[in-house]
Amino acid sequence: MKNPLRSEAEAFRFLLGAAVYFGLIAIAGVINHWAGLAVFVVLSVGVVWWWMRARRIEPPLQATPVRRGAPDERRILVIANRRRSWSSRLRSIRL
Amino acid sequence: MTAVTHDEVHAGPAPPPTGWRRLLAPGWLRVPWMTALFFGIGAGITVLVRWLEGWDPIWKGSVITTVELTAVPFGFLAGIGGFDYWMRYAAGSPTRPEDHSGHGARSWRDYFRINTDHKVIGIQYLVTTIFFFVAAGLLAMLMRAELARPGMQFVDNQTFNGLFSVHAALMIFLFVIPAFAGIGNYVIPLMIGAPDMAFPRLNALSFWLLPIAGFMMLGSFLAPGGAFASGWTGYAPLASTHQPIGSVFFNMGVQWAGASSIMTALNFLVTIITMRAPGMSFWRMPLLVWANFTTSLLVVIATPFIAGSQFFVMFDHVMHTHFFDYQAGGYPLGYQHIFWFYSHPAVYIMMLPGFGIASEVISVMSRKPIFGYRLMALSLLAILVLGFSVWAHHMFVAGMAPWLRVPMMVTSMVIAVPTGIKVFSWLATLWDGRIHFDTPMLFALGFVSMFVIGGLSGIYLAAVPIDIHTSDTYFVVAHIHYVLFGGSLFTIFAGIYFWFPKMTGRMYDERLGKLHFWLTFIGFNLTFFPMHWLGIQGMPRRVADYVPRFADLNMFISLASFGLGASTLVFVYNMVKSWRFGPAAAANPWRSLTLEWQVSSPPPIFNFDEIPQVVGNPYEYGVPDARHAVFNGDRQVELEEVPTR
Amino acid sequence: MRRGSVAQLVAIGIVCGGGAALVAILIPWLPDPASRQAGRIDFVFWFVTVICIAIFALVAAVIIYSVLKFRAQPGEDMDGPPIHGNTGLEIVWTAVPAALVTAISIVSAIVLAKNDHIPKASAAGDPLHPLVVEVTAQQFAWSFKYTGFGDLTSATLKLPLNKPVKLRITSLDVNHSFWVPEFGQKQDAVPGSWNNLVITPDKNGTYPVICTELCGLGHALMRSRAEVMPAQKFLSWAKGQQKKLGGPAGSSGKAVFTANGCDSCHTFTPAGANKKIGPDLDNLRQEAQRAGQPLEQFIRTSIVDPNAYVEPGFTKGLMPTSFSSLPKAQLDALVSYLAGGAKK
Amino acid sequence: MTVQAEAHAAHPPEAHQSSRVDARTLGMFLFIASEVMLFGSFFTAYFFVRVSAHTHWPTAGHELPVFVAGINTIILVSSSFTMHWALQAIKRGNRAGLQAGLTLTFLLGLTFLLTQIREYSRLGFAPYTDAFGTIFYCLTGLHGAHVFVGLTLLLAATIRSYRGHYTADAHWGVEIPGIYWHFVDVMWIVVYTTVYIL
Repeated sequence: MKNPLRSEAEAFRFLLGAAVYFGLIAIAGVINHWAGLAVFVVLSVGVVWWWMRARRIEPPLQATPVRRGAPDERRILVIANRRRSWSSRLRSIRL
Repeated sequence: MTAVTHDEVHAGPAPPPTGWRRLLAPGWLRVPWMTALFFGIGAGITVLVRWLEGWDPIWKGSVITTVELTAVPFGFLAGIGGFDYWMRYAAGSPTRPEDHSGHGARSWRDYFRINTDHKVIGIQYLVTTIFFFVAAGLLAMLMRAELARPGMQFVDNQTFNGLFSVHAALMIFLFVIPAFAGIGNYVIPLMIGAPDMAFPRLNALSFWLLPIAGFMMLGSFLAPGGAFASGWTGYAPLASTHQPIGSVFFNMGVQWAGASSIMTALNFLVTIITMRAPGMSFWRMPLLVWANFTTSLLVVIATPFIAGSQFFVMFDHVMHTHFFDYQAGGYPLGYQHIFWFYSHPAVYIMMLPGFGIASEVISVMSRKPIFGYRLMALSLLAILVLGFSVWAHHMFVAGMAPWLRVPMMVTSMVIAVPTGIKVFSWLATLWDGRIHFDTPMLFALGFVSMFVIGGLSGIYLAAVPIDIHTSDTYFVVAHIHYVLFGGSLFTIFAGIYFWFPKMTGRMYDERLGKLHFWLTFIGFNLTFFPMHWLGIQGMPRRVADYVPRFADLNMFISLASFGLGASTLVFVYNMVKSWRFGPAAAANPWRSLTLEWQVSSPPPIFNFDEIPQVVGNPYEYGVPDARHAVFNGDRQVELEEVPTR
Repeated sequence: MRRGSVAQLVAIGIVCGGGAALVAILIPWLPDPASRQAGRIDFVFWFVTVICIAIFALVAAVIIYSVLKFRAQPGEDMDGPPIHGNTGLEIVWTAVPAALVTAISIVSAIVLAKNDHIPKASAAGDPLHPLVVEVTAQQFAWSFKYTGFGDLTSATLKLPLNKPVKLRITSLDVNHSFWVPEFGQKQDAVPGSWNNLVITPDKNGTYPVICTELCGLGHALMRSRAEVMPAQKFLSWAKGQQKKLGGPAGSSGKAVFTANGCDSCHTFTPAGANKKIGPDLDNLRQEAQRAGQPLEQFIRTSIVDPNAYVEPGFTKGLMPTSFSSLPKAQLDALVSYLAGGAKK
Repeated sequence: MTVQAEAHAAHPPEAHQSSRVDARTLGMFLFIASEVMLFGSFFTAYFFVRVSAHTHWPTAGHELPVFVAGINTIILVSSSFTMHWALQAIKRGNRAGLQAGLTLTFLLGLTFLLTQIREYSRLGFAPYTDAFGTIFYCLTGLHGAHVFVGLTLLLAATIRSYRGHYTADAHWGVEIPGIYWHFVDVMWIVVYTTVYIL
């Protein structure tokens, strides 16, 4: 399974596919309603089957944090695993 | 032009305009004449087309009104500056990078302009929605005043129908849905470690559509013939052929509100997918982010259906088309199918963000990890998928194909399973915790208990035989208020109290908060619980008058509802007072692990001067030395090192 | 968890469940059922209620217990135990609700099928098995037509006791909904389609007919009556009514007036009608003068083509145009009745 | 606010890109998903009208210009080819190709729209004639409105291409309208097949 739409080129290919898909259904449907239905079912199953099997082979994304500021700069990070009482919290806030 | 990664050229910040040029700069000075200009353009085009086609009369009120309900808002948006950047971009001129210089709020005036800072927009959303919440609440008070005694006392039938229609439309489209969008707007980028939303200008624009939609709906009271009076559901053919022009105000108001929520949802989705901090995998996202993600998917997929349904009704009304006119080949029930295909998912659009808020608050305040985190996230997805398969349970008595009823009942019942998982998981999170009963926690617990009652009455309504008896009665009124008031509103309050210190940098008044909770909780139950009985006994909903045997209970409900309305005053007073005079809040008063609490209160303009690295799950309370995120490795300074006196 | 706390939890649960059960039993929630369908619906109601009380008791017990026992002391900064989940427990609370809602679904589906089913007649050719009534809703009146009795029309619904009745429901303008709380059955009236509803009344008496689908400004007042009577009495009522409607102008005019529900919107003293949704028919003479027409012609036009002249203060399109299809004899009778009763 | 943050106020820190898909492209595809659902609601109404008609379709008394619309379909689909060509050109740094491709696409789209309007005036029925007229005009009209929006986007891209914007490395301003334009074409294929042919 893959996301079939990521860029203009893929959207263009999707358009071509849609034209073929609906064109075949329309031609069959004009000839005979049941033929149209059959073509619709066969094509739909085919598309779903193809889509379920499709994969992209890509390298995984890099995940590196972006750092700004001087390398030895100190920052405040509040540690959340310890709790102080409500009143002492207020006192520390009011400075 | 050299090779660049952006294909636009930025000009420097615009010099402040002087003299008459201020009329040309985006802002409130440009609004009046731009609005007038667009009014003229709308009217001119309409008259021109009608004249060319030889339609009589050339000036037709209903058509002009419909066109102007589109044109005038565009004029307003153009005036205030919603499109400046894109117009310059489209013309190939250098663009002004207002998403940078326009960030942040340095004075109250910055809240009244196009502002691209997600934190400012979040507050704009919340204040606006609370305004409409109060307005819609006042309409409800009027309604209850009329219903206190049988017979007609204060308003006539048409006005009464307008009252409950506008009440519901405002509460749904202008309060619950955008209030969650507001909280999400403020919190989501912070939670996932992003400097802003993905599309800041789109974000600003989607906020400014809201007041337009709201004033359009309120303004329908001024339209000739009165406000739209076909309920917020606006069933055709009543709404399409038997309503005054005010009904078009509703049709268009829904379009504007819907466009706003689609744009916001799209923004949330793109932000959550593409802008998460390194290490923030989907399974490390806080549940509020999960909730907003699923909600946004629902909005993007479902909202166009209500847009469609309102277009159809409006065309039937103004252009005399035949979508719902059976005599010309239309299909009246089609409206309900299309409408509910949006409006049932809309129930989850109004609930899922609340689930997210409740998860955050309950976990932090119980000092325990969320019980069954993955199942909590998966149940959100299950509700999302199932939500699209249950719309016809609103139509068990509507005359749709009888064979559809049992399948729809089954899917509706099945939704109780993921919902039950969530409730039980919250209970298990509470269990053996160290529970702190601050106001957000009270509202979260109030939400769980009231939502359980609303969910259980939902089981009654999902069972077809009982639904046949109770649909369109006060039982439904009770149910929807237990779910939307006890569910959505309680979580909105929980969220507002919870993030109030983060948003304003000040602490709300805890005693007033608790008072607000208890008044709301008691008033709410006294108001809405008796309605279950009324409905089962035979009082239909949406009636201005009722049989005398229900008089006493209705009087009781009305009195209780006035008390409930008064409780809102405590809330508004607390908010206003604390925002101005409250004590300064700490960066992390709740000792939460999630990212928004790791920056100052209120956060700096671009949230993080360094994008954090996410290293763990967001709810590791009680796990020794657990971290959700670190800033540049392990150089944290502990709380005790903060200079205190 | 210690045994003592389990006992406390169970005790709280029993108290909560007991309280909820008392609320369910002591308050008379359901209207007295007057049809077989309502009896079955009541069964589903109680079935669901038992399950809901159990769930409510469980949830309430856990919440109350947690609030009482796990309250953090002021100033306490401990965290709770880091419990991330329990697969067994999670499976249980997925499976048990699934089983419960499946049970409710099955019970509901069976009751639904039974409620829609019309049993075979014991004797062939019984005109009352089933009795077919065509229900026509319009702003803001009900009209009931007995197709088996020469299209006899009535503004109130008369039903024979213990006979299955098949209502065929439609609307002339907007959506309405037919509901008799004591029958427990409800069905929307949708313009352009015929919706079916089966009712088997099993208790004599008079019950309110209510419109539950918002249908416009008169929605709250769109009420009628359903009267259940023994089959014999019903048959004699039907015969007598058929005779009246075909009778001489004076006597049948009143019958046509009430049978078509004119009294649900208009005031007309001779017929004891006192509603104010439409113009006051006691003042027909003045109204005819305002319209500049002779009295009888004015009345006839106003019935057949109500939008030709609209009395000031009333909305155009409010009165249904459907009365143009009244049989000529009935229309004549109605016109002369109204003209005769109008105040001088 | 820390001094540090104040210093960076003019520039937000670069957000971490946590997905392979570009945010703008993803946004456009999500918007298109929403648009597809809007069309879905109109097709639902179409379905209801067609099913409840219980008769031959189009209902008696309506003739649709299948042939002219077919030619129009070919015009619209070929405009997608020129669109694709324009983007391929700028990816190779060929500005003239970009300009020619965009201009052609715009003109083809405009031709489609004008032909459609011309057909409207010859049909012989109106939206208020009956339900068939209603659904026909609303579906094709909804599509026409999307063509109009697409043309507006294309116009902006075209103007910018003549004013010297876009390079082989930076061309998302062409790519996004291109995606939208392909969507408009796919939607027309669906509308044409269901409303005109089947």
